[in-house]
Amino acid sequence: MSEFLSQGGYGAYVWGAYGLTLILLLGEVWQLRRQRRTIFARLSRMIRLRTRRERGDPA
Amino acid sequence: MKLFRFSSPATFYPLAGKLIPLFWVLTALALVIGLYWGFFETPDRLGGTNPQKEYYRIIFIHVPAAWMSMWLYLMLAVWSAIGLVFNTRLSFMMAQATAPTGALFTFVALYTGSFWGHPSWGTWWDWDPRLTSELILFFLYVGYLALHSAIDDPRRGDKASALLAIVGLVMLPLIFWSINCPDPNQCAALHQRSGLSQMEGNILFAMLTMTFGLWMYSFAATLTRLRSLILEREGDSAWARELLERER
Amino acid sequence: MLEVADLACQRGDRLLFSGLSFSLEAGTLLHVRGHNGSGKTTLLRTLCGLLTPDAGDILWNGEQVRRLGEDFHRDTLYFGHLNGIKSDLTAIENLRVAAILDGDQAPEAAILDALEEMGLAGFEDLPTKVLSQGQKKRVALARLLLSRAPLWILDEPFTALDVDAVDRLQLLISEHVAQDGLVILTTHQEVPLTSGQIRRLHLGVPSDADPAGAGLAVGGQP
Amino acid sequence: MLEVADLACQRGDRLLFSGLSFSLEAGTLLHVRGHNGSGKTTLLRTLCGLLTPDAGDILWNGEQVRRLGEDFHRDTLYFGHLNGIKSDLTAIENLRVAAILDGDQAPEAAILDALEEMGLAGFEDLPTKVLSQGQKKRVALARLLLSRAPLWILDEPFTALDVDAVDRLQLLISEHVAQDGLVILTTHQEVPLTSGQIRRLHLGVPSDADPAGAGLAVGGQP
Amino acid sequence: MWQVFRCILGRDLRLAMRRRTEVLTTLFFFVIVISLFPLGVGTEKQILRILGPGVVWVAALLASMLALERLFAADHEDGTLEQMLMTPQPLSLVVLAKVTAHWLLTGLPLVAMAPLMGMQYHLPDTALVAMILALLLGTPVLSLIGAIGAALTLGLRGGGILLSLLILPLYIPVLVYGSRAVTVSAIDFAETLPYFSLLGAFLLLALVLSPLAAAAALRIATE
Amino acid sequence: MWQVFRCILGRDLRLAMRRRTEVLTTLFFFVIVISLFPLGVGTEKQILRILGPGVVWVAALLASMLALERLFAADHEDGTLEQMLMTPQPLSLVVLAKVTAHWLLTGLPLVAMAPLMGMQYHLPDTALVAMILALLLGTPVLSLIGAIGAALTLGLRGGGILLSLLILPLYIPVLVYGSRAVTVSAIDFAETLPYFSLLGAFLLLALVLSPLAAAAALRIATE
Ligand code: HEM
Ligand SMILES: Nc1ncnc2c1ncn2[C@@H]1O[C@H](COP(=O)(O)OP(=O)(O)OP(=O)(O)O)[C@@H](O)[C@H]1O
Ligand SMILES: Nc1ncnc2c1ncn2[C@@H]1O[C@H](COP(=O)(O)OP(=O)(O)OP(=O)(O)O)[C@@H](O)[C@H]1O
Ligand SMILES: [Mg+2]
Ligand SMILES: [Mg+2]
Repeated sequence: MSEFLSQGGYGAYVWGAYGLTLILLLGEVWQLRRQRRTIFARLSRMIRLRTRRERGDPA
Repeated sequence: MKLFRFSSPATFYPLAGKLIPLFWVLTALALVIGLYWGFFETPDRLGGTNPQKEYYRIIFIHVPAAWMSMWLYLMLAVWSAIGLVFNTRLSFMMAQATAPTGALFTFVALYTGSFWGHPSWGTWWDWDPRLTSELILFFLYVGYLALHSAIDDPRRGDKASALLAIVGLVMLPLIFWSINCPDPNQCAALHQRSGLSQMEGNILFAMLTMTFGLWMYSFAATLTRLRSLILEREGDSAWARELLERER
Repeated sequence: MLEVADLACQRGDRLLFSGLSFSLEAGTLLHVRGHNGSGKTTLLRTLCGLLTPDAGDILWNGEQVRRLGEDFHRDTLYFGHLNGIKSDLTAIENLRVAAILDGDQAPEAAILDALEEMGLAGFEDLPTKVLSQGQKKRVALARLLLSRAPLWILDEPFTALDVDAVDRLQLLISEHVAQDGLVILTTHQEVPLTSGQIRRLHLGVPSDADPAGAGLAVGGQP
Repeated sequence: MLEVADLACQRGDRLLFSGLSFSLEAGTLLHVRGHNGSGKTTLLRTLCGLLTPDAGDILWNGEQVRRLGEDFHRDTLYFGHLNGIKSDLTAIENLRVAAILDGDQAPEAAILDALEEMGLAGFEDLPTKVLSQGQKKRVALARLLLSRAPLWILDEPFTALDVDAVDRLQLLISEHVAQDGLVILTTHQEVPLTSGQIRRLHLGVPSDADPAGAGLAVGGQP
Repeated sequence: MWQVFRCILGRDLRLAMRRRTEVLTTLFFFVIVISLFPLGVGTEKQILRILGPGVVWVAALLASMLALERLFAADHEDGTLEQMLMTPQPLSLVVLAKVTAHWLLTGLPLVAMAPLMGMQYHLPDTALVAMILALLLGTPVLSLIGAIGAALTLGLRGGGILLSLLILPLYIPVLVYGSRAVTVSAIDFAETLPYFSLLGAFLLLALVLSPLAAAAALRIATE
Repeated sequence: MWQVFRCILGRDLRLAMRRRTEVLTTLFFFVIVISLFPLGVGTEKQILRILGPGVVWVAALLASMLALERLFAADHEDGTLEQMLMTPQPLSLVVLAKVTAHWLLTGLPLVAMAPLMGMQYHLPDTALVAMILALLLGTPVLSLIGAIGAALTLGLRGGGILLSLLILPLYIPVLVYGSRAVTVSAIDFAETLPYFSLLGAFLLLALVLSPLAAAAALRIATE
């Protein structure tokens, strides 16, 4: 196992390359989820505001 | 006619929603197989004219990322062109959804190449034509994203950055060529690319599998982003409100 | 002959108007009204071809304006919120450039006449930046005298003008209409005509009367 | 107590007013009028100390405004043509920054109250760029509720407001005057007061009546 | 058509003459950037000679780019651009005329100044000649490509630096061949021919394509 | 006083976070300018190593200057600057807070990026350390001096290029000592001390004087 991790002494390079790539891809996925959630939040808020206005609430 | 039906955001939104899980599954499968093959079914050393040690395994992420970066730029420009010619909102959104993922892969290619270059060439960076062109490609992606986000009116932003993407596509061959061949007097001798034909079968298989995986990843990511963009832009329309009511 | 069919325009994420249809014959003045931000300027710029509508068609003499392109521009004179004159050039220079670009052969004498007609005698060869706001506007309006375009599209042409200049401009407009011209304008005041017909278009949601958002009313002579 | 003695202001190469003198006690509203470009904004900005007058003195409680510097600013609230709110910040954030800079300890609750008072409940934590023109103006005007400055200088505060908001603002102003505040404003409409006195200042050359260029008239309660 | 071209060209030149500072500022920017380098890098003759062509070209790139920011901006602000869009003239002709005026006002003076700058870097005479030729062919390309960026960023906040982000990468071919031509010329002038023909080809290509692209960009920007 | 400083600092940082492009654009401008030089000058390791410090500094100068154009412009356009002038706070404190925010957003990232850029020029490790230190001391000076120019050119047409004309000459001392420090460090790091102390002295001087000057300039510009 440790032999596999060390990659013949070049582990830092190999895992450095794969590691950051993984982080970046996961980061993109996380960012996509967050974007989706904020858009949903904003839209449902707008709907709430609109229905309230249609009902004629002053506030 | 059918094509036009799917070019409407309202019909495309649910369709994309059904496709995305499929792409995620394919991504995971391909990446697992590719990585397993790359790390366990390949030799630790490469001999030949260009001996390499274990660090050559960076190839399984480096080369697919570099390919995807170029492929996605092409897609970006094509969607932009379709948008400008037919004035379809969906193609602009498609272009906009493609750009961040493309920029990401460009960065990954640069970064992993750098991590390969240090053990192999003894330097993190060199002004090698291939490297430089990839850097310029990165700048083009960043320019597209910056222009789009600098314009408040989304429709003007769509069109302006679409035009930029097309101008970039026209200029790209010129730029690449000028970097590859800065000296037209001796151009023929300069360019040499170690062909894939010399590559061992296992390495090639792992690399192609990884490429397929990243490709599927690109589909999944861009479609997810596209769905968000559609909601953001069309959130006020009747179908989107209906959909929101249902999902709540 | 301008025909508009089922026009819709959106700015930002607000739908300003939709389903707007009307057709205007020669010798008509269309007076577009509406509160601030109701989309008057947007409509006028869309009719000019400066904005792409979100839906609908605009036909000039039966042909799509988009398709006509420069031929349509030859027949139109647009006067926007901005004067469109360079403050470092003199009135004469400004008008000469405008005339050449419009493809008119405006000789020096015609330009001088137009400026005098607009009450700018004596100011012809000063850089327009030293003129007052109203005088600048007059320089820009002198183009109406030089142009031979049948369709005038004027966005709030009366602002910044004094009573005298307003009268002159109204005369110009009604003469143009009388000579079978077509005028589309926005303004917050009434425009009397000596001949031809006035039609009115009200943009925006007027209190209760017209919940559809845009109403078109046709009026005869005042 | 604001005193103005022999004030003169020039913009570009035009003398806008000169020899302007008046003094205002606590509980007064000064209504500055005049046509476009007559120098209303210039006068207000000069009183604030944003512009240096070409001649004359401005005294606040008997001391030169220039000499008082930041102490005078503590006593003044200026509201200009521009709203002075950042479109990327929310209403709450905007008001919090303004309060800290004004040296007030405005707690969150007071800010929320002020926004609700201005009819902005539900919009407190949206970036102000998504608000309409009138709502933006209300955010800016909420500062009037938070500030404890005795001197308000308001440049056309009623524009872009709907009837409802205009009423609310008029109430605010007359309450401030009633509590011995001092208000200087420009507007093209009348401002009714419940107590205190209104004074009127007319800038520019009004047709024939006042060839001197600036006239000051004092009116009682409406 | 020719009359329209001449009319706009004359108009822009006349405007520039009435407002000379803007033109001079660009020139001085070019001079200042070039003069900064020896301060940063050191003043050894040998090194400056190697640096010279590259620095002059990069400075030309930056100066032309910064000046481009104003190419359509003034006309946009006072409404004359809108009027031009409404004239029955092909918009790309208008763009071409404006770019020509712009190049005459900012590109040509750079070409004239360049030998002086080259002298600061101890370039040999052949290199100075090559520099003039290369700039003469290259700077119009810069103006033409830059016009597209200027149109795209019209009226945006922070337009200047955004413009550079968009345009600088597109300037690379001109930069590479332009500065290489000067470097090569110091060794053997005859060798420079391919570079000049390449630059000439770029110029022709840009002359044909970029007015069209810039016109399209202008229409988008004024929507 | 400290509360006011923190309030404005926080406000400007928050605004920048909501409008990230402007910040990123500056950074990329820096990167692009640095990447252009090897294309113009040639890619020989030996030469690049000599060029490196100078190029990084000139790019930092240009990037910081271009970003400064927007330092007060946004606040000027929406009227918040006027409001700040009317608050009972010393204007130079406001300026200092805004400059600090500006430096954190554009100067500090440059410092962080610089080693990467240095790598492109094959600089040795000691030089990279010296580069970071020098930029850390020098870029705040650039922001502080630039603030004066930004205030003076507020709201003027063609402000960007005019600003560079005013400010670039004032940047020269920082450029000279900054790049010299890096060059020297490649030979002997101990020798760099005098350069750093000079840069530090500049920084102190600028911290004291430039907020006052910029505040005065702001008052003039908003008249
Ligand atoms: C246009 C983008 C790029 C493509 C298409 C690309 C493609 C490839 C390919 C196919 C290989 C396989 C090895 C071979 O056949 O020689 C390779 C190797 C390599 N690449 Fe890239 N690459 C790109 C960009 C980069 C960048 C930006 C870097 C560095 C920052 C880089 C660094 C390397 C290194 C160090 C190797 C190993 C070469 C060796 O020593 O044999 N590449 N690249
Ligand atoms: N470029 C734009 N992007 C987004 N929204 C815009 C744009 N231009 C205008 N709008 C919005 O479109 C609406 C209509 O604007 P328009 O200029 O057509 O109004 P108008 O009727 O001419 O008003 P006015 O009487 O003030 O001239 C306004 O709400 C405005 O905020
Ligand atoms: N910075 C300046 N430089 C030169 N002249 C100026 C400047 N600012 C304003 N002016 C001129 O000063 C005059 C008075 O302007 P001011 O803004 O005070 O008018 P106003 O009474 O507020 O008008 P409005 O009713 O339109 O707000 C105008 O003629 C204007 O053109
Ligand atoms: Mg309008
Ligand atoms: Mg005013």
